[in-house]
Amino acid sequence: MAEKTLVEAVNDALQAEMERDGDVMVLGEDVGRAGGVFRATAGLLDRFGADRCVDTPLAEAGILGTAVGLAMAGWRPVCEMQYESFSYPCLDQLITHVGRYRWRTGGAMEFPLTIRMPTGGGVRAPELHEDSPEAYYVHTPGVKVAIPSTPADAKGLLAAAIRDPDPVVILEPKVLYRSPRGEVPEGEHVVPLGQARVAREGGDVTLVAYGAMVPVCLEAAELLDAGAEVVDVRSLKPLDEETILASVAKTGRVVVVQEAPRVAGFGAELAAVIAEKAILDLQGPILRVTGYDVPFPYWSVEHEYVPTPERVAAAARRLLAY
Amino acid sequence: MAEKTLVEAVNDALQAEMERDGDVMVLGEDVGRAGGVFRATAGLLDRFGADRCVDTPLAEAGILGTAVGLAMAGWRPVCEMQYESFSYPCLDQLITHVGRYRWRTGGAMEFPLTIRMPTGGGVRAPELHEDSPEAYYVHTPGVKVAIPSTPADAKGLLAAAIRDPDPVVILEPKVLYRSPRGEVPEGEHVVPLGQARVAREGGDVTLVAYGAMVPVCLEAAELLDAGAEVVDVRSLKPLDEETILASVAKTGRVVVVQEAPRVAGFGAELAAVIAEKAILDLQGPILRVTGYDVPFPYWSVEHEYVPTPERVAAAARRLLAY
Amino acid sequence: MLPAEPGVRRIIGDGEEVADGEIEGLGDAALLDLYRGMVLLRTYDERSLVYHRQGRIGTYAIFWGHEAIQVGSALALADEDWIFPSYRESAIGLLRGMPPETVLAWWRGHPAGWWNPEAFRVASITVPIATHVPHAVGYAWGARLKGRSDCAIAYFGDGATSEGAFHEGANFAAVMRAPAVLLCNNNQWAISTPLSAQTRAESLADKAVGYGMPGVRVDGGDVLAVYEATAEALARARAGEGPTFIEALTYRSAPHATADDPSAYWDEERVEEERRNECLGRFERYLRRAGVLTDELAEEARSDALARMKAGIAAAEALPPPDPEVVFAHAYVDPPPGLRDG
Amino acid sequence: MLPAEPGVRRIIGDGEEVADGEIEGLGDAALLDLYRGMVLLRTYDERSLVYHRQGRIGTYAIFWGHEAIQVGSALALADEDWIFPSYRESAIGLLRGMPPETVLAWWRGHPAGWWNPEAFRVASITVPIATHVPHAVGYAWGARLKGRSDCAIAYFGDGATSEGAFHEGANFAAVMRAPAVLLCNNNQWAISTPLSAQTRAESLADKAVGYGMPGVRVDGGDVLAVYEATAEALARARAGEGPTFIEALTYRSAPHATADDPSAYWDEERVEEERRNECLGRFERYLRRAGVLTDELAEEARSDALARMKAGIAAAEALPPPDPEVVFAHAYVDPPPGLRDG
Ligand SMILES: Cc1ncc(C[n+]2csc(CCOP(=O)(O)OP(=O)(O)O)c2C)c(N)n1
Ligand SMILES: Cc1ncc(C[n+]2csc(CCOP(=O)(O)OP(=O)(O)O)c2C)c(N)n1
Ligand SMILES: [Mg+2]
Ligand SMILES: [Mg+2]
Repeated sequence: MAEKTLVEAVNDALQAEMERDGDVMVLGEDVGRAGGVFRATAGLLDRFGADRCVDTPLAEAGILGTAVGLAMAGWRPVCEMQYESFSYPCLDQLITHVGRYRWRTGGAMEFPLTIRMPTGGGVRAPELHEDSPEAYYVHTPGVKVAIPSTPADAKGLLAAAIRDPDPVVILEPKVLYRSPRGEVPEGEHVVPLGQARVAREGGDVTLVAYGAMVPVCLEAAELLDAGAEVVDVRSLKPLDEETILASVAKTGRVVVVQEAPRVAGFGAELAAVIAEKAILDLQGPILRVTGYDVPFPYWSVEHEYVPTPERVAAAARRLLAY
Repeated sequence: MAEKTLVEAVNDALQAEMERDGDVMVLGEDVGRAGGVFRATAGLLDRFGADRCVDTPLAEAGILGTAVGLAMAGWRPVCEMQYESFSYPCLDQLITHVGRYRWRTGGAMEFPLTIRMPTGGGVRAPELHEDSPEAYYVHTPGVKVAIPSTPADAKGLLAAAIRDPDPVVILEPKVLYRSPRGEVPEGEHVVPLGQARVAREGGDVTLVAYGAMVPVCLEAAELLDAGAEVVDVRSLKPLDEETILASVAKTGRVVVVQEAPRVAGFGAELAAVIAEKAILDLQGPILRVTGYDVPFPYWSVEHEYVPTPERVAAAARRLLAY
Repeated sequence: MLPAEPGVRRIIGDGEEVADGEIEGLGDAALLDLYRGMVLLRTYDERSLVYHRQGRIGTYAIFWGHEAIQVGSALALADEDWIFPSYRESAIGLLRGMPPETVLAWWRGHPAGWWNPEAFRVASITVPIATHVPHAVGYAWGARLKGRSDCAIAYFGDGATSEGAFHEGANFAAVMRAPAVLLCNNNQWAISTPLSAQTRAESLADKAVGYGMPGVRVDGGDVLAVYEATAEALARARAGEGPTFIEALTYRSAPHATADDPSAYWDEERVEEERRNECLGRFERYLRRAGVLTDELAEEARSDALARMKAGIAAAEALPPPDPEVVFAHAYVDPPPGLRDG
Repeated sequence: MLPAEPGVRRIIGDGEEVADGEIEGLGDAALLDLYRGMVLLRTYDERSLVYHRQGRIGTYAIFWGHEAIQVGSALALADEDWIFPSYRESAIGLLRGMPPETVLAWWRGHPAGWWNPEAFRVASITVPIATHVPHAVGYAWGARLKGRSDCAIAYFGDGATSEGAFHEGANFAAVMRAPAVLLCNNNQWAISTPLSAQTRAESLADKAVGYGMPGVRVDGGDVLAVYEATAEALARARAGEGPTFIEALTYRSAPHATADDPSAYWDEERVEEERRNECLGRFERYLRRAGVLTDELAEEARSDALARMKAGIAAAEALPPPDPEVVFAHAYVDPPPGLRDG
């Protein structure tokens, strides 16, 4: 296996899936000649041609809206949103159509769309380049959501999304795009949706996270004297409740970590599932370490906003001392 | 006090606040000559003129986007979205600007916008006329959210929203628009944001809900032999945690009820807050009774989707027997 | 419109000053197909209204007076071309053999109203204004990329042209040279909002200029003018010349929908005038002047349509109450385990 | 552009075939103000790039070659008129007395980059493409409703015209007769996407037709043409005649931003040609031909600008690290209690 960056792994998946299935096409802003502003689509134009790697006009709702029609015409569109914050204009198409159209046809048609975008902060970028919008997506019926935290998962989850018969949103933590590198299987590699990953084993406290918060939790675990288990959710919908609940049953203590603003974020869903299904396992409150209910700050102070290993470890210690 | 319907109370608030403050203006689709498709804005055009009650072009993002500029020019815009599902096109303006612009000015400017819309199902309407989108709004920093369940609160919360210096989204349960009637104070009437209401007292189980789910919970309470306390959240952000936690401390059992699809809905936030701050008070799991992770169904089967008193009572009984 | 506005294409005369025109090569049989199609939709609309008053369906978007636009354009399509309707064209599938009970079921909120778009090449009814324009464009673009010759037509109103979704879809259509027809039903109202409050453009067809596509303005009460303009647009599309914007100018002389009371905002006299000039009557008079339509044929068309509608209503009445399980069906091919948690 | 395209308004000649024109009543002092403004922005841009290379600011959107558009339009405004910039016009506030360190701080992600729009009548920099067009329109509409005479100008690019937000804003502007100027910087690139992949319209000014507003096409490398067109648009706006769309045609002969490597997509020869014809040099040569600009005045303008920029950089360097508390500040006037929960 080769060592690759996360964004190289994304490119890998696109190359492999476009090779494998002639119906897969990529569309978005600057995905062609420029190969994407993060180079995620580099080489696709030359290899697969301008019909299957399309530089679109600057209109996100147009990208997703035409992708719905492209799917009806028999394509498997993979839409790139240049940054997560620029996916907001297509929330209307996502909520009103992408998540509903199959249902509206009584199950007669499939909409195997993939929407992929970079997500999250920590990259010292201007305003609206560092949001974490997963909650908007996961709350929307008819849409699946996954967020990788390693290069291998980035490749495998994207491949699974492209092959999935339902619409899937893939959020790629941009702070992890270029480092660290990780082993990535060559050729076709699929990580099925709906399977969480125990990223670190431990018996005393469970840290549940996804995307860029997984490495933060792994660091936090090293700061603790107690044994911390780190669960990488990977697939927010479908959600692997079993793996999460098994860990909570083992440790009795859980900290949910999310970079997005706290209120009604996906971390709340994780806490709610645990509070409903594992209440007797709990030896203390379910704590959340999250972004705050404010816009993602200007980058000179972003480290004061994004959850740190120290904040996660502090929450874990509170629980261990509970 | 006069008996009024909820939609009459909304109209009442608009009349009173426009009378009180010459900077308040109403804009939206069909709000003028037609007085709004639910008649919420009836009479405003004649009374306050076409400058302050504006029939806009058919463009929701244009309505909210120009409202941002109107606020910068010194107005207090009250935007009507004709149905909640037609507010999705303005999520981009809401997330990128309405919730951020004051912050972006370093606190130098205020954006006292109000966005009001009907919400929820139970009205036997065509597709996309019965959604419950509150989670999208409440997850967005910089935006406050309230949902009334009575005519008096509909008037008072809307008045509070219009007077509030921050952007506020008011979701009006359309199934309650025309019945039941309720006592509504004449003239100016303000219900401060951030205050929940104990709609029914009881010592054995707490039912936490908002909007159209409040009457559902009140009915459910009647079905129980035990004493059910019903907390009407009213203001989702700012959230009155005290009132909710006090009730949970008293009963030790809580059912959170929401009409919206379950996953990452606002009910999850309520459960997460309770699981973090009241874990020792709990005598059982935190149960949620919600819509399902599917599009709001065609109306011939909507009663199978919207939480019923029976479903809520069943959950409460599970808890009581726990 | 009466009189035909300058610059608005018109073929049907008024039997007085304005002479009747004709479409080359369009024979009597085709003319009668157009007539039967209009009678069928008119019958559907009028019967549905009664059916609604009987409380058998919910809110219903009346399309009385829009038949010329829908039939003239739909019959110009090839069988494999796709139709992307708004709620205003809810019954357009009848022109493709869809049974009336399917459409009635849709308005009743009954899952039998879910049809398979592929069975009729008619996409699902789109409720959010203009959001289906990009779908039609994407379909047409996708078909072109697949080397097929099928086109797509999107129906939307004057109000829809104010939406960003229309703009983005239209621009994509032009840029991708999508074989699509953007058919704007300009009935001069968006519920209570008049065209003058919707745009300052002199004509909606002017918007085509900004997309670099041809814009055509036709009399929407003239089924032949609509047919001809659509046929020309489709020929252009199949020749690889891309999309066309067609503004079909008419006037909404019925309420927006059953829930709407237009008396608050419209001018009764104007409405009466438009009613007298409604599109089916105009075409019927044209056909009689041309000696194509006889009383027998007219009667036959009406009774056939009525029979089909009666059968449709009977079938709608016979629909079993939906299985509650349908709530959980169809949202996902491969549903997440938590789907039923509630 | 060279040569000036037909239909593109141009005033500055080339000293050869194309003769110099002039703007009636625009005296030497005003001409020199335009020159100084361009020198100031050019100096800001070039110094910022160096400052970026020194790692003192983050990604920076270069506006080299866009000075004629920004200065020509901004100096045509009245003091009370509002400017709604995109990232491309990040330093336009300098023309309203904003200190350079404020803009430098913005690009450094430092809260000192938050300015008070009311202090300069310059709205905050808008990052999401085209989303500020409705803001400018709403501001102008609101000012008109309040009986004031101030106008608003929105700056956006060629790519922005593809967004729904541009469309909805432009339509509102026309319908509400908002005293707004929609100034499109058509530099023919949206990052790597050429104009030809953005639209099929023959000119972006054509889009104005669809909104029923005047559309003007000017040479964006000609500060006088931009000034004149903007002044005319503002006169119309103040006269109650509503908005104008101005397409300022230029060419982005620098990278989109510091993070961008255009070698992958652009044509070096074309870029070189455009560079040789860049707007400041063109205006400088014009002023010298007209005998308005002397070496002394040119030198003075350059050194003044440099001094101002040096001071700005010093001030930016002197900025204290931001107080972490700023994370919780300003989002709400009246924050919810849970604000700090995290
Ligand atoms: C995005 C969106 N906003 C608002 C509505 C509510 N609505 C339904 S029909 C209508 C008017 C549409 O007018 P027009 O586009 O002219 O079509 P017509 O009804 O006249 O055929 C409105 C505002 C909607 N369905 N979708
Ligand atoms: C809504 C949105 N989508 C995508 C982007 C990413 N982006 C930043 S600049 C740019 C190109 C803009 O091109 P244009 O409108 O021509 O302006 P220019 O940069 O040429 O001045 C893009 C796609 C964005 N900022 N906002
Ligand atoms: Mg209309
Ligand atoms: Mg550009």
